[in-house]
Amino acid sequence: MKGPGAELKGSELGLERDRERRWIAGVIGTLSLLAALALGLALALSSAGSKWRADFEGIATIEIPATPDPARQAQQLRDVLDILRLDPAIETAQALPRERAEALLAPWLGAENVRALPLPTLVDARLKKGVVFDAGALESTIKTAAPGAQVDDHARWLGGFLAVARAAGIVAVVVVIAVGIAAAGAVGFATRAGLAMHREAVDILHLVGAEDRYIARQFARAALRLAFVGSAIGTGAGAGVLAGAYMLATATGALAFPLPTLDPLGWTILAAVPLAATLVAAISAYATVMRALARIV
Amino acid sequence: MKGPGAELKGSELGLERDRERRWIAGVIGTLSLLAALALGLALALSSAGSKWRADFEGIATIEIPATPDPARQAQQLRDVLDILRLDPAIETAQALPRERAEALLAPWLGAENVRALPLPTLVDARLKKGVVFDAGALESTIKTAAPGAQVDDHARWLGGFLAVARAAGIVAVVVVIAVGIAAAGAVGFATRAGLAMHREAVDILHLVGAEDRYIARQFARAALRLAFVGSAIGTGAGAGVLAGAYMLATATGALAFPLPTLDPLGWTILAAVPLAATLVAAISAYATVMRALARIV
Amino acid sequence: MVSFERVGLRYGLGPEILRDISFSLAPGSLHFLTGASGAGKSSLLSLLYLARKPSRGTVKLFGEDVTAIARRDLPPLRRQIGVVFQDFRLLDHLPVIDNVALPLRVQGIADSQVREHAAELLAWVGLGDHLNALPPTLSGGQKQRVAIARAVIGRPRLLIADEPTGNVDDRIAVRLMRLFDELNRLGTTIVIATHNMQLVQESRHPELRLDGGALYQTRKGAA
Amino acid sequence: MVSFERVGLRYGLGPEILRDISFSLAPGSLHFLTGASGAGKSSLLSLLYLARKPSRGTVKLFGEDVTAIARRDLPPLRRQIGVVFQDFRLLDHLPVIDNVALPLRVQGIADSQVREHAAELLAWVGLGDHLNALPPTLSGGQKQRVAIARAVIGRPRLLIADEPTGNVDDRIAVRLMRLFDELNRLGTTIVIATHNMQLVQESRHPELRLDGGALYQTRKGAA
Ligand SMILES: Nc1ncnc2c1ncn2[C@@H]1O[C@H](COP(=O)(O)OP(=O)(O)OP(=O)(O)O)[C@@H](O)[C@H]1O
Ligand SMILES: Nc1ncnc2c1ncn2[C@@H]1O[C@H](COP(=O)(O)OP(=O)(O)OP(=O)(O)O)[C@@H](O)[C@H]1O
Ligand SMILES: [Mg+2]
Ligand SMILES: [Mg+2]
Repeated sequence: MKGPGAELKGSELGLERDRERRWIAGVIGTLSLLAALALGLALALSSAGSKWRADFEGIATIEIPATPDPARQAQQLRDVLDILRLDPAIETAQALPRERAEALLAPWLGAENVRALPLPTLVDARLKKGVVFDAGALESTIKTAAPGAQVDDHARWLGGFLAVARAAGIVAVVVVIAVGIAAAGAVGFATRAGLAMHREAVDILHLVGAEDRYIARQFARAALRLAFVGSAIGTGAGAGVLAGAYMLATATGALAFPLPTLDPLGWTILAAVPLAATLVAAISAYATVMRALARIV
Repeated sequence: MKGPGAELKGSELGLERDRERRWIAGVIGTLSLLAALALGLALALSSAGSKWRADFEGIATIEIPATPDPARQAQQLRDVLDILRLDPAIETAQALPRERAEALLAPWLGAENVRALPLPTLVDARLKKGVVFDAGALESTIKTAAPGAQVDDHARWLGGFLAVARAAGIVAVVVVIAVGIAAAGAVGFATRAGLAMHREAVDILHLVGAEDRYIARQFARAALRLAFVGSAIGTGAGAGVLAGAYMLATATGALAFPLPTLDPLGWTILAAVPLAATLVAAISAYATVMRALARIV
Repeated sequence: MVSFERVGLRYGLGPEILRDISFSLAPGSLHFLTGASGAGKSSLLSLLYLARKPSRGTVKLFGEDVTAIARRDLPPLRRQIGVVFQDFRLLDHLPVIDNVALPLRVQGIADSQVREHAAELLAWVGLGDHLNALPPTLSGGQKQRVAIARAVIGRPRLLIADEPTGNVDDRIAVRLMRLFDELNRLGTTIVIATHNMQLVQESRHPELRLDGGALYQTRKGAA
Repeated sequence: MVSFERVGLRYGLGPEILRDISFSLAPGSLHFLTGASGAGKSSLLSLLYLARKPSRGTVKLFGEDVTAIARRDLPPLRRQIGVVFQDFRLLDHLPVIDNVALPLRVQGIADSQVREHAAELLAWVGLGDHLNALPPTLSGGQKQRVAIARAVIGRPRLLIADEPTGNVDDRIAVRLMRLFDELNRLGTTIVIATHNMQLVQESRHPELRLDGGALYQTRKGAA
């Protein structure tokens, strides 16, 4: 038996003892996990996007096809480099050493065989900032010197990647909003169930002169407690998954994606998930009770 | 107000009106979805395994490295084919046309350049059924005729794939068992909550002479109903996801995995998921009530 | 029929509410159980209707020692006992007629028979036009009469009533007493806990009085 | 203080339980409300303690027309009314002392003050040694006294009691009546619904009798 003063202020409804409504912590936890993963992924993609853009924006690659005649190919390279040096949009241009191309083919043909092979020549050109670069026009010019040469300014795949990152960001925002709505809905449902369960006690509180907001506060407090526990665990699990993925990625070197482990903004956004979930739950519970009570005498 | 005779037999506890415990349908649904996906994936891998085994088991591939001298390479091929014909484990052996190798390299070097290149020669050997094939020994023999030649009986990667498929099967069984335990646990929890909620009504039933199993039956029936609805929806969603994945895979041609859409055993196993879930829920509820009631006077 | 031997009862670690209670009730008798509020009347009755076991001593019912009985043998015994609880204990979500039918229903008796019987009984306690009302829509006295109908529908050998006239006026109280008398004449053994001393004094039936945890048998009488 | 003007009440689509009831209660009066079981006593009281609104007519309380009042203005009115319910309506999971303290608690009054006051009141109704008991462990009469303590802790201007002596013996009934008398002398207006005609007849206070949905004011008397 509890001694006097042993009970919490505002526990008249005994909501904290309802085991039936603890599932709401699980629901909020799952939703928080989802939100954390969506946000984490979006942040990872956006940070990877910035990095890749820094690496590849402003660089164009020119490929001069292989010819059986090495002297002719060397002449073509010289002509191309001359053209590039005259182009007002290009800062510097440099042929890649032959070894890079050899390394790519060695596994197929044997290193020895490759050495004797005619290979295409690759040229990296660094673009000037702020000057418009027209890859198509340059390619036409270069083709006069080296037929079959190609100019790739990486814009297509970088643009594609950035579009994917942007889309992922939008999806993440949509997921977070959907998760928020689902959480509010689940809390609303649980709160209505709680009101039904405690209808008699609520009536008693009313009859002894309690105001609606007094009762609503108790439900909000109970929802807040459950949501906080659930969302803290869910977000923690999500952060764990993200950190694990990061470690796996760096350990295997499989992924070129830098994950936002040290991006303070990213962590702040993740940390805000449980706070937002808790707030959403408390407000939803409060509003649900106020609305439901307004409908009874 | 209900008319006489309007109520269901055995509804004295009014369990079917408890909205608070409907979450259990959601939990069972999610678990069923998990089980369906795990089973579906395992069945898909196992059926893909059989197909790949049928395709690749019994075939070995011999690679004779490229040499700058085509005549020498042709002689090596003839010698290797002779060796293969004499091998008691080999049924037939056939050199792959040079076009296959050319097609692989054309994008890199240009189709024109490739035609002039020395390329490795590939030989497919069909193995005799029931005769032990020793790839290592054959490789040693062949190397005397063609230095650097390699024999690949696909055993390593096929074995790896089959091991993965077997592991996936085990994981699926573990998942299904875990899901069953989780479902039984959730139903047990919900049932104890329901007993607590209806403690007074349960007391009344006892005092008017009801036996424990009379009360347990009501809980089992309520759990059965919720579990059936939940698991039917969950399994249906799982089957939908599997079917969708199959259609996507066939439409894009991206996956070599044949999914078991038409395997009657697979569909039977999937269809058993909701039945098993329903049974588990009903038994768990019944047992929980019997155990809990045995502890009160 | 009923016999208590040196029965003691305490709740948890509290003091003994009942101390060394010994008495026996003859089949077909009717006894009043009186005593101040908190004297332990409801507690003693709860031993009789097998809701709890005594802390010590022996309780025998229909010749069986119920303190030693196995759990699974309780239901058949309970079906021979009808109880009117002080707080009614009706199932709020079931119509009155189903509440009354409950004791037969849990025995698996066919609904059709049960409902007819329940409807008759409800008419008999003056609630013939409330068959399908839900308990929360009834007045206090109406609930009490539903509780009485439920207690007697199983034709119990032992009928226990805790304060059955607490919520009704004297006219209905008298009518209920006549009803109990009638059941008693048909052979039912009855124990009625009550504060209504007028009722006790006007009746020819004996009184058991609880005081300080002990039981005093006053007016050894008719039964 | 209280006035009813041509008040009617029906539940749902049922018949009118109360028909054309008009009366008024002077401040500081004490009235008994009598009538057969099911006559509508509890229903009439529920109009008084603002649990429902009448189907027609006007109910005025403390000079305000409560049939027209906004929902948010109800709590302050209810705090001036104390109610003892026929079925007690205690919160089973709260100790007795917290149940009694409830009406002050919901007003936001500091716990320390509230508990002392509640403990005093419980001693006054004879439950000084049950402060921390939970309601399910109390006897019927003990619960009734907890309910009375809760009804009066807020020093209500109007006290409404539904069958407050239904579960206690005559000795405690008399003590409770003295308690009501005392509160009445201190200025509280009181309405007591009861079946205990002896109590009514022995008292100098007037009686309101419900019969067939109509109210009869007998023994216009002392108040
Ligand atoms: N479940 C319980 N746990 C603890 N104490 C209890 C419990 N039930 C009853 N008591 C205590 O036992 C004592 C006797 O209670 P009981 O209900 O038997 O009295 P009663 O004679 O029926 O009173 P009343 O006339 O008021 O109904 C009381 O002091 C009460 O507080
Ligand atoms: N919530 C409700 N819904 C429908 N009918 C109700 C409701 N409450 C009471 N009644 C009906 O109204 C009538 C009067 O009930 P009420 O409880 O006011 O009587 P009462 O005078 O207090 O009786 P008692 O002395 O038995 O307590 C009864 O016939 C009852 O069935
Ligand atoms: Mg009692
Ligand atoms: Mg009443």
